[in-house]
Amino acid sequence: MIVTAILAGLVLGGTYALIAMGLTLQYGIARIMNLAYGDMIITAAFLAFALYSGAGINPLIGLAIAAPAGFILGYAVYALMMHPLVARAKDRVSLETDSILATFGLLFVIQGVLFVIFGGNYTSYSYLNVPVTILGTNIAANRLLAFVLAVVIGGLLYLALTRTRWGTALRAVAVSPSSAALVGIDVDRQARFAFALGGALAACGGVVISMYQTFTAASGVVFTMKALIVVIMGGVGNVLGALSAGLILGLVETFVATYLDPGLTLAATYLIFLVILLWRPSGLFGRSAR
Amino acid sequence: MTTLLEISGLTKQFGGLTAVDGVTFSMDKGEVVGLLGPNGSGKTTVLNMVSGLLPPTRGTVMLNGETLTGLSPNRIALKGVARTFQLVRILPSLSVLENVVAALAFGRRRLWGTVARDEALARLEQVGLADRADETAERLTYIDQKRMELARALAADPAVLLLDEWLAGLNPTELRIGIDLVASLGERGVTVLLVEHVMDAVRALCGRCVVMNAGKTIADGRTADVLADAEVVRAYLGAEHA
Amino acid sequence: EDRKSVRIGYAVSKTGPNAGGAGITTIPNYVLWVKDVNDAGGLELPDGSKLPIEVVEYDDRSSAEEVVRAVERLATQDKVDFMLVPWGTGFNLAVAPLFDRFGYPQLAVSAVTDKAPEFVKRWKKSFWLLGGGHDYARALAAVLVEANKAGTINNKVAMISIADGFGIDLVTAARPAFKEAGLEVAYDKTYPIGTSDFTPLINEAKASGADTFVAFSYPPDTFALTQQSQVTAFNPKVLYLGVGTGFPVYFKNNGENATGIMSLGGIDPNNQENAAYRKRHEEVTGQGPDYWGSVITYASLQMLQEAIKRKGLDREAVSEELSTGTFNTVLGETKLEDNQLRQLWWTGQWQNGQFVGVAPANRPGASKVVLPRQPWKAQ
Amino acid sequence: MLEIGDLSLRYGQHLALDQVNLRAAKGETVVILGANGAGKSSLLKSIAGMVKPVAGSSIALEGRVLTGRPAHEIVEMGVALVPEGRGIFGDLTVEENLLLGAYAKRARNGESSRRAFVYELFPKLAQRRAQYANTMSGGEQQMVAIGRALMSAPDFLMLDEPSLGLAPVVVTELFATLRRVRETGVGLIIVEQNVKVSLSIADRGYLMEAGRIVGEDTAEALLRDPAVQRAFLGMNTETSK
Amino acid sequence: MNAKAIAAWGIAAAVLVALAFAPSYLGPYGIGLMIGIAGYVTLATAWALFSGPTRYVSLATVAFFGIGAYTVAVLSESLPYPLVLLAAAAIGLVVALVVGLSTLRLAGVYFVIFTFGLAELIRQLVTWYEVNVTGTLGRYIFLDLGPEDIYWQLLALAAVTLLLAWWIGRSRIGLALKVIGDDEVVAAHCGIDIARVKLALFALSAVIITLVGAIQAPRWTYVEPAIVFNPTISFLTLIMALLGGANRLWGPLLGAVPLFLLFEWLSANFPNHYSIILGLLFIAIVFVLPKGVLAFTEKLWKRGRAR
Ligand SMILES: Nc1ncnc2c1ncn2[C@@H]1O[C@H](COP(=O)(O)OP(=O)(O)OP(=O)(O)O)[C@@H](O)[C@H]1O
Ligand SMILES: Nc1ncnc2c1ncn2[C@@H]1O[C@H](COP(=O)(O)OP(=O)(O)OP(=O)(O)O)[C@@H](O)[C@H]1O
Ligand SMILES: [Mg+2]
Ligand SMILES: [Mg+2]
Repeated sequence: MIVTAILAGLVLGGTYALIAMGLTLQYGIARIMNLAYGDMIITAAFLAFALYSGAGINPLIGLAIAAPAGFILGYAVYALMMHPLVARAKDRVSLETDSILATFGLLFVIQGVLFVIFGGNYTSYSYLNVPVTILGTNIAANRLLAFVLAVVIGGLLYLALTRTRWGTALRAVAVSPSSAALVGIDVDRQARFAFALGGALAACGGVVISMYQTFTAASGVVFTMKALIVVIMGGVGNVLGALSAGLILGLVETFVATYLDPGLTLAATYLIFLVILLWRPSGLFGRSAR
Repeated sequence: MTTLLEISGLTKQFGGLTAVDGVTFSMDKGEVVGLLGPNGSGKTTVLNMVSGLLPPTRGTVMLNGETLTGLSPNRIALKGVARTFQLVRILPSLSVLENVVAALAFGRRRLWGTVARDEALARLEQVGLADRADETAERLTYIDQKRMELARALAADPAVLLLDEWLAGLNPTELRIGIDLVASLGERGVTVLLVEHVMDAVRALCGRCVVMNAGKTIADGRTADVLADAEVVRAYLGAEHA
Repeated sequence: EDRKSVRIGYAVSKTGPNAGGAGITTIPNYVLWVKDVNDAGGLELPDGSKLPIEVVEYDDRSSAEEVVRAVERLATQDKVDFMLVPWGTGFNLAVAPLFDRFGYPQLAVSAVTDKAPEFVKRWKKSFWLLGGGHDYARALAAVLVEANKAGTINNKVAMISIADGFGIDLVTAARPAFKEAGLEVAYDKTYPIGTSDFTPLINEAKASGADTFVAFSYPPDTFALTQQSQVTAFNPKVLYLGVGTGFPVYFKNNGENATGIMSLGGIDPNNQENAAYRKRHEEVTGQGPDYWGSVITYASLQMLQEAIKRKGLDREAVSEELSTGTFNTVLGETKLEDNQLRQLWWTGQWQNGQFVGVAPANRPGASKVVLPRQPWKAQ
Repeated sequence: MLEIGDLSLRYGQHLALDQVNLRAAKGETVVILGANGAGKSSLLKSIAGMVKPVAGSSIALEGRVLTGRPAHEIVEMGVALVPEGRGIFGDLTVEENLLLGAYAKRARNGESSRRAFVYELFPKLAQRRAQYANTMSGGEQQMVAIGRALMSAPDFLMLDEPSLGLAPVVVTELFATLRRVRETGVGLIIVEQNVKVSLSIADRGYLMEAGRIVGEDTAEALLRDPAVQRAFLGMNTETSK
Repeated sequence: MNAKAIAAWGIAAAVLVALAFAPSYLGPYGIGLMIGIAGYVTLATAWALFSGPTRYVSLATVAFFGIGAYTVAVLSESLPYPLVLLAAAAIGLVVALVVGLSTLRLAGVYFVIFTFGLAELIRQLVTWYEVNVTGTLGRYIFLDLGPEDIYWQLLALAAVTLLLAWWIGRSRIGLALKVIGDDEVVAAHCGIDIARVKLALFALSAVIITLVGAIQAPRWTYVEPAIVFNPTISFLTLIMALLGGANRLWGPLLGAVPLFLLFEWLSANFPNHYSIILGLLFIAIVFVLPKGVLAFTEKLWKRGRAR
């Protein structure tokens, strides 16, 4: 039982971590609080669905289409919408305010377009819904895929961000854009890239999730908030933090459902989130400086 | 003279690093004491513990026989400790005047309204910023921000004033004005603990100096004696300044 | 006065969390009905003349405040002749006082409530067409008792429910109903909206040894439960899932594996009117109707249409007629009892690609329950 | 050669720089003197591309135009700035700060020997490689800022009050080092209140007042100039004669 | 100077009276609109009371709003109405104090998401309690209150809130909040008891928000967590206040009124493309009015007078 609970929890947590990766890049590095993030996820989910049910394209190939598309979308959104805001922001707070307001608008636009194209209905299909047996427990292959992707992407990103000059430069942009320019970093390009990469990751998440989760054009907000919780709990801009926070939330949810009361799962995840923040006000891996 | 501020066994550890290690000294009322030491020797950390910004790992700070250790910064401020910061801390979105009024409104005197305004203007006058009272603080140059910070500290009507490299970055003309200002505070009975690397200022202002190195006190005594101390010269001044 | 049209207004959740429900049960039927009526020349009035329908529609964005204001707007600004209802129990209740105050009949469809008898007293022109939790629970209990007697299943039930109006209403009704029927509830848990992983619940239900698994769930959960039961090889002999089981997409996604799964609602597969309705629905709206609320929504509109034909645009008289008249709808002959529709399929089951009504078993057109359900087949 | 012609800068209504002309050659050390608010920092920031001068201003490096280029390109072209207030990456470690100092492509060659040089200059930094920069003491942060700028292998290094907050013994060492840096052919532009020390290593100096250049001369001449002595050297001209 | 102040107060009073008589010249739909506007003006102003100067962006609005609504739903049968409101305010106060105390250490986006999580936690706990303890989820409110009654109460609350905001803006505590918003270390060294000031204002703002929820609840007849703890309410409040300018007295009002009317106009005229148009307008507003509606109006006003 306990092994089952642990495995189920990790796999569920993998989904949470996967959807949070892109946001932690967009917010942690490009400094854009992207409220439309979840809607980017849902857009990719619809894309995968349309490819699969409309053209019979396997969602794994859909992944290869959606990720670059997400990158391009993220790139375009940054270049067209965010760049002017970044350029005029006199400090971090005003950029945050502006990006909240602007992406709040973007959220409605994306949602509206999805409603017009796909309607408000529940959308679901199933792909790779086959059991994989690990330690005697059956796990759905599609969920396992999400977990593996989260761990692989998280690990690679972590290494890239901490072990390479390029990654250090990305973090420098997050820490202090004005100083970053002084050492020769093209802040705008790096931020645009980080935002676009975040878009690509959102798209990956969306495609994988669409294989096993029902979604509607309105589900974006749910994903945004879940991702935000994971990002904040892990520490803004910290990929390993997002990964661990996602896994912790998954484990908590599964354990509470198994041993306590399924009715309290969400209460417990919010509670653990709040407790962790009270214990470490800047998240698990966050640095205490503001 | 009566002992006003008494620091004993003050220690601060950051993880494995002992930044301040059993520092003990005291100051009399109206005294201007220099706190010197190489970079990273723990001077700012001492000030931070006195003003309540950091809790000490060990040791106590007493003001007028009252223990300050363990109190929150606002309580300590109300007991009469004011300070400036090594990296200036301004209230960027407020006006220069409001920056000073902030210390009056919640400080020991709790002034408000026109009284506070007049008092704030007087303090700004003292540091030479009266004509910029209504500008937004963030538009001031770095040095002017430092002046404003001093005006704010003065507005609190402190018994003890902690100055962390307040004179750094002034040109000689300005420095002379600054020195006179600090000296006049001492004459008016304000006790000043001065952290400074500008030796001209230290010589001109401080009757006594405490020198730290690697968290420990290595010298405490009359300025001239301390600055001639071999270890102080080696660790801090260098041959040229001796 | 010389009218050119009849103004029909409605506010419904086109966007937001409720859009998923409204988008399948409510909106397509409104669209279909308006098209059907207007294609036939319009709404017929007692004098035989016909007036086309002019629609005034709003999106309540799944907000209670918004639906209230939209209904006020429909009644007092747009001055529509009749109003159709929003989707959802909560929203139907939120607008009930307004329908009452402005004198509009309210044919509440997508609202499951045991309090309907009270409501019809409080709001005389309100009609409740989808029954209450007790109806569904008792019918299910009867099916289970029957199967237990036949030795098909043991008398243990594992039951989960969503922590939302619908789930709670049903589960609070199911507990006494099952007890009364001599069934033992071996597992009984509630889960919050937004739960995406049901593995722990399925594992617990499996471990409880019950042959019957009942989930009073919403569509996303229904779909997820189906998928996850397959992965974990969870094969209860009776599988009863909540809203969403009767969606056409459910069969599309699960194919043969859907067979034997039970839920609320159903149809009489031999009712030709209904079959024709389903076909037309698919042609006009591009999607099939669900097997529970859709047809009732459409029937309620037909009742309104017929009442107008009999009584004209006088809302008072139309309400009276709805309450006392007998109507021919896609459900067959339909008559309200105490302003409520009681001829409903309380339990249905997927059989041969259709979701057919199995309870009440004695109602004409009922199909026979087939139990146990076949174990999952690899797809 | 770094040439600045008719450089003007506005902050809203306020004219912070007014037709400034200045030049500095490679291997030359130039000191800019001026009272508080004279515009010294603004001048360095304009050259570094951190603020945009008004049209008609010209900044050129070896004949190539710098005006209007973004800050990161200017670094790539060989002009580095240690800004007022340090501008280090607080949430990164000392080592990462230095790593980023060598971010510009021009700085990749010889990175490790330059790093060794910086660590030799400031042994404290070598000890504290892994410490987060914002937990360093004020003077230590200043060392990080200077070290980082040295890492970018500049042709011209601009320092805005580099001695601010450094202990006397470190200041002495710093200027000795700057002399060594200059000998490697780097041009230095220094804004300093510690006029005596800075003029002692400088070739030439400029005097600024209210956004204008009001004087220019060799370092020795400036050191002897009574007006300069009065204003910047803290000497009373009467007694010093 | 003084005459000007008297004139300003006079105008404010006249406007208030005119608004109080609105039910007599507006139809039921107009009243419905006015209820919505008064509700959001109060929410946004109350929100900005704390979040404006301190820059602690709170998403807990709906937690208090929902608590207010639920209290009414639970107690409306058993207590006289004024006492129900009082009870709601008291519960809101207690929760605000607990929340306030627990969030003292948090800053920036951590505070933002914490408050969001908190609102969700409260919603989950209410749901769990209702499901497992009382065994029902939805509750009915059959209070004999017409839309006019709700409107008058909200109008009064809005007036009181604005008055409070005005008073705080001129008082010592207003300055304390601004100082805290700029730099908490400096604030503490000025002698400000940060915890107390933050707590007091957070509680005040929360109590007002709770009352808005309590007053509005009877309008829906049926109350369930999904309806009254709808996070959209938090987001709209925040957006309105930010858009108007959360640091000015009239900012939230000037954000709430036009935005509310815009929502209304769009949903009345574009039921099928509401989202897209709204989103595009929103983006346009951010680009055209970088400093909020109020700053924009002020600029126009100044320009107008300069002529
Ligand atoms: N939060 C912290 N975490 C870790 N180390 C710290 C922290 N704060 C200070 N230190 C270290 O403690 C030592 C003392 O720092 P402090 O700021 O007191 O020095 P200082 O004497 O004021 O030096 P300076 O003259 O350069 O300002 C330094 O080595 C510094 O790196
Ligand atoms: N961001 C800004 N906005 C508005 N005015 C500014 C800004 N930065 C500087 N100023 C003004 O420009 C003038 C020149 O400032 P600058 O910082 O260049 O002077 P400085 O010579 O470096 O002085 P200091 O010795 O104080 O560092 C000052 O009057 C200052 O108030
Ligand atoms: Mg220091
Ligand atoms: Mg300067």
